[in-house]
Amino acid sequence: MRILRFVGRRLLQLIPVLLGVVVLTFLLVRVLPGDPIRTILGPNATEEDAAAARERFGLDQPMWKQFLDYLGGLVTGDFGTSIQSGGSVTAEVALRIGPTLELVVLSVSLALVVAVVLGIWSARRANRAGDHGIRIVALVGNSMPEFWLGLVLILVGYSVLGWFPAPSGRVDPDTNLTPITGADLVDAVLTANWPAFTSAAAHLVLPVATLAVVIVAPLLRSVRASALEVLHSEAYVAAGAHGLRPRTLLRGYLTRATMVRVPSLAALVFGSAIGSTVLVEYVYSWQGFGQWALRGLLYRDYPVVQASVVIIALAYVLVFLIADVVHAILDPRVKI
Amino acid sequence: MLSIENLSVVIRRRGREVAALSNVNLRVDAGEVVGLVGESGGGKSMVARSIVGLLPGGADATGAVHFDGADVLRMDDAALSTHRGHGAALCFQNPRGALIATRTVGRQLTDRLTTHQAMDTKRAREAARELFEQVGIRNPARRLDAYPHELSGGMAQRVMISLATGCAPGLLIADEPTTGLDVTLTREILRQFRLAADADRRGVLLISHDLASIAAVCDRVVVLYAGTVVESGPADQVLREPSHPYTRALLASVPDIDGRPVVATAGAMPLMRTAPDDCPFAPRCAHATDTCGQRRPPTTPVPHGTDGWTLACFHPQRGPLTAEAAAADPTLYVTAKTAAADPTVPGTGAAGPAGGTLTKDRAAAPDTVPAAGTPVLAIDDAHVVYRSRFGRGGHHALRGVSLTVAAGETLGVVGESGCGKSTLAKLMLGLVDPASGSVEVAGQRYAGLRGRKLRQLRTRAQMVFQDPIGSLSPRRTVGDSIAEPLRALGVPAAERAQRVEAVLDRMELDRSILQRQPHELSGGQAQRIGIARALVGRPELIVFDEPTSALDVTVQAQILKVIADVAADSSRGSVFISHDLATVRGFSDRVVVLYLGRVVEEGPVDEVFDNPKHPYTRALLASAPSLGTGFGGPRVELTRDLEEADAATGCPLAGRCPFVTDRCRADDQQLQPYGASRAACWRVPEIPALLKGSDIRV
Amino acid sequence: AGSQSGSSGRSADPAASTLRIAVSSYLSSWDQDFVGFDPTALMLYKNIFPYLVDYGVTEVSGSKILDTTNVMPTFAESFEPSADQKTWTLKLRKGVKFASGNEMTAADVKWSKDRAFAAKANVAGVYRTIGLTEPDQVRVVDDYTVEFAQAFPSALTPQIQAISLYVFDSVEAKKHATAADPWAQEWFAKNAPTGGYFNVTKATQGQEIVLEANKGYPGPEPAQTGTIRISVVPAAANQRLQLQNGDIDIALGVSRRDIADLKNVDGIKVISAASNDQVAIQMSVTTAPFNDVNVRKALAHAVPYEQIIANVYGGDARPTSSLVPLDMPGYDANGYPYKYDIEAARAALAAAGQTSINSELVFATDNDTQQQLAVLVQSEARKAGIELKLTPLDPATLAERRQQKNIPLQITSGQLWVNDVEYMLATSFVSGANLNYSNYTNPEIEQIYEQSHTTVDEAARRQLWTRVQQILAADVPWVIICQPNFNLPVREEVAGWVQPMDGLARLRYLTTSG
Amino acid sequence: MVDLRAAGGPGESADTAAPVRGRGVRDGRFANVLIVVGATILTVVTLAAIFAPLLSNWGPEEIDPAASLAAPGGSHLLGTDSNGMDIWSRLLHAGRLDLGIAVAAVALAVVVGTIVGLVAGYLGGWVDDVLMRLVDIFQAFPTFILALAVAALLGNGTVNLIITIALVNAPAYARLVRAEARSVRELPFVDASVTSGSSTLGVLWRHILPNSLTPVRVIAPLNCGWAMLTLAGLSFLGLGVSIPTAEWGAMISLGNPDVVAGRWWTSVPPGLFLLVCVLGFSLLGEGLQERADAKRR
Ligand SMILES: Nc1ncnc2c1ncn2[C@@H]1O[C@H](COP(=O)(O)OP(=O)(O)OP(=O)(O)O)[C@@H](O)[C@H]1O
Ligand SMILES: Nc1ncnc2c1ncn2[C@@H]1O[C@H](COP(=O)(O)OP(=O)(O)OP(=O)(O)O)[C@@H](O)[C@H]1O
Ligand SMILES: [Mg+2]
Ligand SMILES: [Mg+2]
Repeated sequence: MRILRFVGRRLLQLIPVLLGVVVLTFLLVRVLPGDPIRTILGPNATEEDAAAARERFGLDQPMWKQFLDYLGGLVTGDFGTSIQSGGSVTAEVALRIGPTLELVVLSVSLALVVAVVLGIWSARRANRAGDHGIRIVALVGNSMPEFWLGLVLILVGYSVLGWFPAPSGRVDPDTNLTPITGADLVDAVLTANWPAFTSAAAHLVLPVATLAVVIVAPLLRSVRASALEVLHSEAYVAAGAHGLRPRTLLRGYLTRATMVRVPSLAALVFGSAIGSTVLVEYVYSWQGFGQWALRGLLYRDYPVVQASVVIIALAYVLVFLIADVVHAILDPRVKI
Repeated sequence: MLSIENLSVVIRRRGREVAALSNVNLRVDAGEVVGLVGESGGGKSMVARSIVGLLPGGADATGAVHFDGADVLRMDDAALSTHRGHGAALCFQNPRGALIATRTVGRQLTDRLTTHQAMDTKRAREAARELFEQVGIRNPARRLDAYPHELSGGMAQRVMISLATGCAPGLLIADEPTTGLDVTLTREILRQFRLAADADRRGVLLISHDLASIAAVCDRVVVLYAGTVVESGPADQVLREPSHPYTRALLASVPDIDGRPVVATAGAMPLMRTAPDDCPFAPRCAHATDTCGQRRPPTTPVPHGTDGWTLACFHPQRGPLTAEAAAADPTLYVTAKTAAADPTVPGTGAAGPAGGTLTKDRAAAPDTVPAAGTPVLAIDDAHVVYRSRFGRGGHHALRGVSLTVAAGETLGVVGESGCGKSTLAKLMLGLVDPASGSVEVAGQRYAGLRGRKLRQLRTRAQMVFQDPIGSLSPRRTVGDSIAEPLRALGVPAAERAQRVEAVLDRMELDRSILQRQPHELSGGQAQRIGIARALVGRPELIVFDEPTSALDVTVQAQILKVIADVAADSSRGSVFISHDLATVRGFSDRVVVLYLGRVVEEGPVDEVFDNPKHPYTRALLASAPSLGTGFGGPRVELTRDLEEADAATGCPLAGRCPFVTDRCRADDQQLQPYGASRAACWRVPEIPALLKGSDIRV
Repeated sequence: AGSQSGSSGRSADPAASTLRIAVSSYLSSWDQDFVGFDPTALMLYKNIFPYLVDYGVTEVSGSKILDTTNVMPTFAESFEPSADQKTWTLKLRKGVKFASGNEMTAADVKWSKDRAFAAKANVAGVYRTIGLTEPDQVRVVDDYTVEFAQAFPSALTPQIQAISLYVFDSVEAKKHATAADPWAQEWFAKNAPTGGYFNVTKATQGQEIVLEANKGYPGPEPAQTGTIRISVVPAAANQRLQLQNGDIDIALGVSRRDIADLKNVDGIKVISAASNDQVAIQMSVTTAPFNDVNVRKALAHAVPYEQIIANVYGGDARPTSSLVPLDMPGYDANGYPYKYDIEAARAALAAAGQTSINSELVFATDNDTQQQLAVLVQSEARKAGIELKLTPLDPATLAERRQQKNIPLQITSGQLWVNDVEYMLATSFVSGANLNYSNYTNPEIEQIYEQSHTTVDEAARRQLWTRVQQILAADVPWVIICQPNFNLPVREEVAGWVQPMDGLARLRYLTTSG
Repeated sequence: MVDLRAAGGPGESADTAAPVRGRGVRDGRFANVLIVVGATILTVVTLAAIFAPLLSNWGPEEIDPAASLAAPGGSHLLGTDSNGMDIWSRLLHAGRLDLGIAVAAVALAVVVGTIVGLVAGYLGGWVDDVLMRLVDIFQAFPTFILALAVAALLGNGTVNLIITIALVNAPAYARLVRAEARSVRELPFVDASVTSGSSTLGVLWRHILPNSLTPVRVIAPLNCGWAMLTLAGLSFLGLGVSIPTAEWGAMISLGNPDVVAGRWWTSVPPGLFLLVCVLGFSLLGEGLQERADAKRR
C-alpha cells in the first residue's frame, strides 16, 4: 500500500518532467536544420506540391496550434503520422519498441547477473589476481566502441566459427513467428513456437553479448565496491564475530546488503544501453527502436523523433521509478 | 575462564607500525564483571578483538589468549567459528552500525540462535522473543520484525546485547556499550550485564573510557594506557584509592555532579611504535623520575592493597581521591618539559597549558564594553518547527522557550539527547528561524534583517561546536578558518593577522598551526581552534554546544579549563550546553533544564543541583554516574525510555513520570517560581512528601 | 561456413525457387503516390505495382539492359498515340486480377490517375513534362479503355508513362477510404499494393519482405523466381559477409571497395555493366565564387579525374567528356574540354582575378564514395588555391538547402530515368528544373528545349544536342567526373540480371539455380 | 610469534566471514597501480599527439595518390586508408582532437554542472526544484539520442561537438554536486562559516564548493573515456568530426568494412588507440574511485 502511494506520487512528479521533454523535443525538432517535406517529395515536386504536402501533415499551421494538436494526440496515445511512411507513428512504435526492449532488458539483466556474481566473488578475493583480472577485463570491455566490438563478434561468431546465424534480422522468417509484442522470445513462448524461440535466442546471443560487455563494467565496479563496504562494515564483522555460518553470511548478510545500491545504477546503465542500441542495432541489422529513431532524426521525421524521444524518456523515468521501488524493497531504510 | 597472558599485538602497515598492545595480562572468571578502562587508543578494543580472534590486517600477536583451556590465537577455522559467538561474544560499540541494516533484528537474532544453540527456526523465534523480553524490550514480538533503523539507540543496544547473549557465550564482551546513550539509559543497559553475570554465570568484560559510569557494576577493573596494563584490581578499591598516577589523573579529569573540581593533565596519550621499554605515562607524570624513563615498571602487587590489586609503577600513590585531595594533589600538575616531549600532540605539547583546577574565578576581563548584567541574549517564547519537505506538520523541536543571558553570565543548558539543545543553540545564532517568538542578540532581532546587516549581527554571537574537527572546513587551513569572522567584518589583512595571533596566544597554540589542515589536528587542538574562531571577532555571546563530548577524558579536562577562562570574561555572555550535568555544574551561573523542547526547570546552578524541583531534573541527577558522593537527595527514576513516551498534551513528562496524575496528562505546565528557581510542575510542593513515604526506585 | 538455412527451400523448379536479396534499408512506405522516396521503396514499387507499360530488354555487348527506347505494354494490351501525338489510348487486357480478386478495369486506371493528381507529388510532377496537369485529361472510354489527352505532343510520353502508369486496386481502396482520407492513404501506407509482377506475401517492418510471383500476370516475361526474400541489412560489411557465406544471393548495398574484392571470391560473381550513372560536382552559378565562369573552369581543371577513377572506383568507371552521358543518344565528346591540370586551374583562377578562394563542398552524409571523392577533390583543389570545406549533409538538410539553392558545390550522382537529352534538359538544365542544382540558365538552351518538344526527327534532335553540349562546355555548370560502371555482386547461381537504366532492379528476370 | 594470517585464524578462506586481512594496505597499492598505468597511458598518448608531426613523415590529411589502402610497411608505417592517407600519422594527430574534445567537453560539463548543482543544493527550496526539474528533463533524454540531436542541430564543428558532449554530461554532474552540496550544507563547518558572518556566495565558494567536488574528481576521468566513445559513436553515424580531419572514431568507421576484407590496418589500429586511451581514463578513474572508497571506509 505504501509502495503504491509512493509509486503514485512519483508518477505525479513525472508529469512535469515528461511535459518538459515533450515541449523541448517539439522545439528541438523544429529548430533542427532540414526540411522533412522535401525528403518525401522527390525531385520533381514544385512549391505547390510541397505546400500541399505540408498541409497534409499540418505543418502549415502556426506553431502553437501544431503543439496543441500534438499534445492532444499524446493524451489519446496518438503520436501522429510519420512523414516518411505516412503510417501511424503509434503503430510503428508498438512494432519497434519490443525488439529493442528485449535486447536491452536481456543485456542489462545479463550484465546485472554477471556483475553481482563476479562483483561479490571479486570483493571476497579483493586484491588477489582473480579480482584484478576481472576488473581489468571489465574495464577493457567498457572501453570498446560497441560498433567495433559488434563487428569483431560477427566476424568471429558468424563468419569464422559459424556458430551464430547471419546478422540479418532477429528470427528466422521460416519459423513463421506471429508477432504479438515484438519481442521475439516472448512471442515465441506465447505462441509456443519453439523453433522460433531457438532461432530468436540464437540471433540474440551476439548483440546481447556486445551490449552486456560494454555496460558491465560500471555495474561490476559498483557491486564490488559495495560488497567490499559490506565486508568491512562493522555489522558484517559483527556477524562474523558471532560465528555465523558462511552460507548464512553470504545469503542473509552480504548479498542483500550489497544489492541495495544496484538498482539505481542499473537504471542509469539501462539508459546508456538504450543509447548504445542505436549502434548495436545498426551493426546487427536489428531493426528496432534505435534504428527507427535514428532514421527519423536523419530525415527530420518530426512525429517520429518526437515520439521516440518521449517514449525513451518515459521508459527511462519508469525504469528509474522501478529502480527506486526495488531499492525501497531491498533497503528498509529508504523512506517512501 | 579467560586468561590473557603476555599478549602483545603489533600492527604493521606500510610506513608505520603500531604497538597496540604490549604484554597485557588479564583474566575474567565466570560470573565476574571486569571493567577495562582507559583513554581512546589505549588498546581496549584490541583486547576485545584478540579474544574473538578478529585482529585487523597486518597484525602480529604474541603471547596467549587462553579461553577454556584453548589458545584463541592458535585455533583452526572450525574451532574459531564455534569459539566466536559461542565461546566469547562481542557486543559492538556502535550498536546500530553493528546490525545489518537490511535484515530484521529478529532474523539476525534467530540466525545466532540456530547457529549456536541448534534450534529450529520456530523454536528460535520463540526464544528470540524471550530474549528480547529479557533485555527489556517492550512489545518484543513486534520488535522482532523491526529493521535496525527503526530502533532508538537504547533499543539497538539492547538488541545487540540480546544478539550476543543469543550465542549463549561463556564470555560476554561489551565494547563501550553505553557511549552515546543518555544517562538514564546507561544505568539500565549496564544492569543487563550485571544480570548476565549473576543470573547466567557468564563472564563479562566491560570496556569503557568512562570509569564512573561502569564503576557500579564491575567486580574488578583493569586500566590500560598506551597498550599496557597500568593498574588492575577490585573495582571499589581501585576507584576509591587509585594507586597509579594515570588512574588518578583519569579519575580527576572527569567532572562530577557533586561539584568537585576537575583537574586537567596536560599532554595526550602517545601512539606507541614499539612495545615501550619505559613507563609510557612518564612524560605526563609529575612523579616521574629518571628510572621511569629508563625501565618499564614491572607489574607488582600494590604494596598497601589487597589481593589481586596490581600496578605497574615505580611510584605508587596512596590515599583516596576525594575532591579536596585531588585539588591539592601536586602530582597532577605537569611540567613543560615533559609535555614538550610528547610527539603526538605538538601544538598542545609545545605551549601546553599548565594543568590546573577549574573554578569560577571572574578575574581578568580584557575588554569590558558592556557592563555586567546587560542582557546580551533574550529569547521570548520561541517555537521552532522543522518542516518536513512535502508533508504537513513537521517536527516541533522547541515549544515556547524563554530565557535571557546577561553579559558576564554563563547559562548552562542540560537535557537528554534530542530534547532540542542544539536547536536552541542554532536559534541563538540565527541559524534557524523561530516559527513564533523572538530572539534578540545584543538588543537586535535577527528577524527582519537581511544581507549585510544580518551578517553583522551574526558575528555578535558565536558558537563552539560539538564536533571540533567537523566544524573546520576540511579544505581550508586553520588560519583561514580562524580569520573568517574578521574577513566577514571587513577587518584589513594586517589587523586580521594580528588579532588571529593574539587569540592563538590566548589558546596557547603555536603559530605553526595556522598552516595546517583540519585533519592534521588532534581533537583538543581542533577545539581550541574552534574556540579561537569564536573569540576572534569579540562577540557578545558565545554558545558552547557540547564542546567536549567528542573528546577524550583528559583532553576534555584541558578544554574545560580553557572554556572556564573564556566564560569568565565579564564582557560577554556564555551559554554552555551539555547532556552531562556534571560538566555544566562546573562553571555555570544559572542552569536551564530542557525536556522535549520545553524548559522544565530553571534557576541558579547550586540550587538546581542541590535542591532540584522538577521530577525530571531529579531523575537526571539521580542517574548521573558519580565516583564521589553523587546526588545526595532522594532519587527518582523515570519509568520508560524517552522514545516510548508520548507528549501529545499536558506535561511532556507525563508518560515517564512516577508521580503522574490525570491532571498532569490534561494540563500544560508553566514555569512557576519555587524558591530560588522555577519549575514547570504543579506537584513540586508535594514531591518531597511523596519521596519520603514510598520507595520510588525501581 | 554457410548456414544450413541458406541451402534449404531451394529446388530445381525455378518457379518454386527462392532468391534472397539484401538491401540497406526498409522501405519508408508502400504508397508510391504520396511518400516513399528511397531507393528500396522505388525498387520494390517497380516490382509490385502493376505498371501497364514498361521498358523492354535489349542486349548490349553481352549484358542485358533495359531498353528505354522500347516501351511496351505489359499489363495493358496496347498503348498507342493518336496521329497528332497528343492523345494516347490505353487498352487493358481482360481478366487481369488483383490479389483481392477484383478485375483490373479502366475505373482503376482513372482512380489511380485521379489520386496521382490529388497527391501533387511524384507522378503529378513528371506528368507536367508531357502536358498532363488535370485529372480531366484522363478519360475513361469504356471498361477497358482509357485516353490520356496531353496539352502538347511529346517525344517523352512513352518513357514518362513507363515510370508513371501504375494502377491501384480501386475497389479495394475505396473500402478503406473515408471522408477525411478519400485516397485511402492510411491503408496504402501500411498495406502493399497488389497485382504487379510480384505480390507481397509477408512484410515484417524493418526486417524482411517476402515476394511471391504473381501467377496471374498476363503479359510477357513473367517472374522467373517463385519467391524472393528481401532482407534489410544496413551495414555493408555485414551484407558482404552474408553473401560470402551464402546466406544471401544478391547484395544490393555492398560498397564499391568490397565489390572489387568480391570479384575474386569463390561462389560469387560480380555482374558488371557500363552505365549512364553520372558523377558530377554541380557548381551553383548564382553563388559566389562560382558565379564566375573562370572559377568554375579553375575547379574543372583542379579535379584529379584519373586519380578518382583509380582510387575511388578502383578503375571501374569510364571517363567522360560531356555532361550528356556516354550512352545517351547525342553524346558529343567535345562537351567537356577540361582535364586535370593544376597550372591551367591557377591560370583560370587568375583570369577570374583571384589567387585563392574558399568554398564549401557538400555531399551526402551516408555516402562513402562521395566522401572519398570529396577528400580527393579537396586535396587537389587546394593545390590550385581553392580551399574547400567538406560538408556532409543528412538527407533532410540536403533537401532543404537544395531547395534554398544556396549550395555552392555539391556532389551529385545518378542516372536519368529517361535516356534522352530533352529529358535531361527538362530535369537539369532549364531554369527552375528540379535537378538543376547549379541554378543554371541559358536563354539559348531554353530555346533549344522548347524547340525539342516538337522536333521528332532524330537527326534534327542530334543537331540540337550538339549545340547544347557546346554551350555547356563554355558555361561549365558542372564538373563532370566520370561514369562509374554498374556492379552487382551475386552468388554464382543467380542469373538473368537485367541492367536497369533507372537503377531500379527488375526482379522478374532473375533466376537462381541453387 | 604467531602470524595470524598463517594460522588462518581471522584470515578468510573462500567461504568464511572475511575479517580484514591487510586489505587496506594492498588496496591502496593496486589503486596506485591503476592510477599510474592510466596516467602513463594518457601521458604517452598526449605526448604522441603533441609531437605527432615529428613522429610521422606524412601529414594527417596528406593523400598519397599512389597508395590507397596500401598495406603496412614501406613508406607508410601502418599503411594507408581508402583515401590514401597515412594511418600512422592520422592516428597520432587524431589524439589531439579526441583528447582535446573529450577533456574540454568534460571540463565544460563539470563547470556547468557544478554551478547548477551547487546553487540548487545550497539554496534549496524552489530554486532547487526548478533547477532539478530541468536537470530531470535533460537526463530523461537518452544521452546518445540527445547527443545525436544536438550534433545534428549544431552541425559538426569541433566546438559544437564539445558543446554537445558537455550538454549531455552536465546534468549528471549537477545531480552529483547537488547531492554532495546538500550533505555538505548540513555539516557543522558551514554553520560555523555562516555564524562568522560570511555571505552566501562566500560560503558557497570557500566551503561548499571545495568540499563538494570529491565525487566529481573521481567521475571526471571515467567520463572523459565515455566522451571519447560518444564522439566515436557520433562519427560512426556520420555526425562527428567531418572528413578528412583525423579522428579515431571516424577512422574506425571508415575502415570498418575493410576488416571483413582482411585489411585490418585501416580500423584495428584506431580501434586499439581508442580502446587504450579510454582504458587509460577508466584505469585512472577506477584508481581514484578506489582510493576515495578506501578513504571513506
Ligand atoms: N585496523 C587498525 N589498523 C591500524 N592500527 C589500528 C587499527 N585498529 C587499532 N589500531 C591502533 O591500535 C591502537 C589501539 O586501538 P584500540 O581501538 O584498541 O583503542 P581503544 O582503546 O579501543 O580506543 P577507543 O576508545 O577509541 O575505541 C590504537 O593506537 C590504534 O591506532
Ligand atoms: N534539521 C532538522 N530537521 C528535522 N528535525 C530535526 C533537525 N534537526 C534536529 N531535528 C530534531 O529536533 C529534535 C531536537 O534536535 P536537537 O539536535 O536540537 O537535539 P539535541 O538536544 O541537541 O540532541 P543531541 O544531544 O543528540 O545533540 C530532535 O528530535 C531532532 O531529531
Ligand atoms: Mg575502542
Ligand atoms: Mg545536539
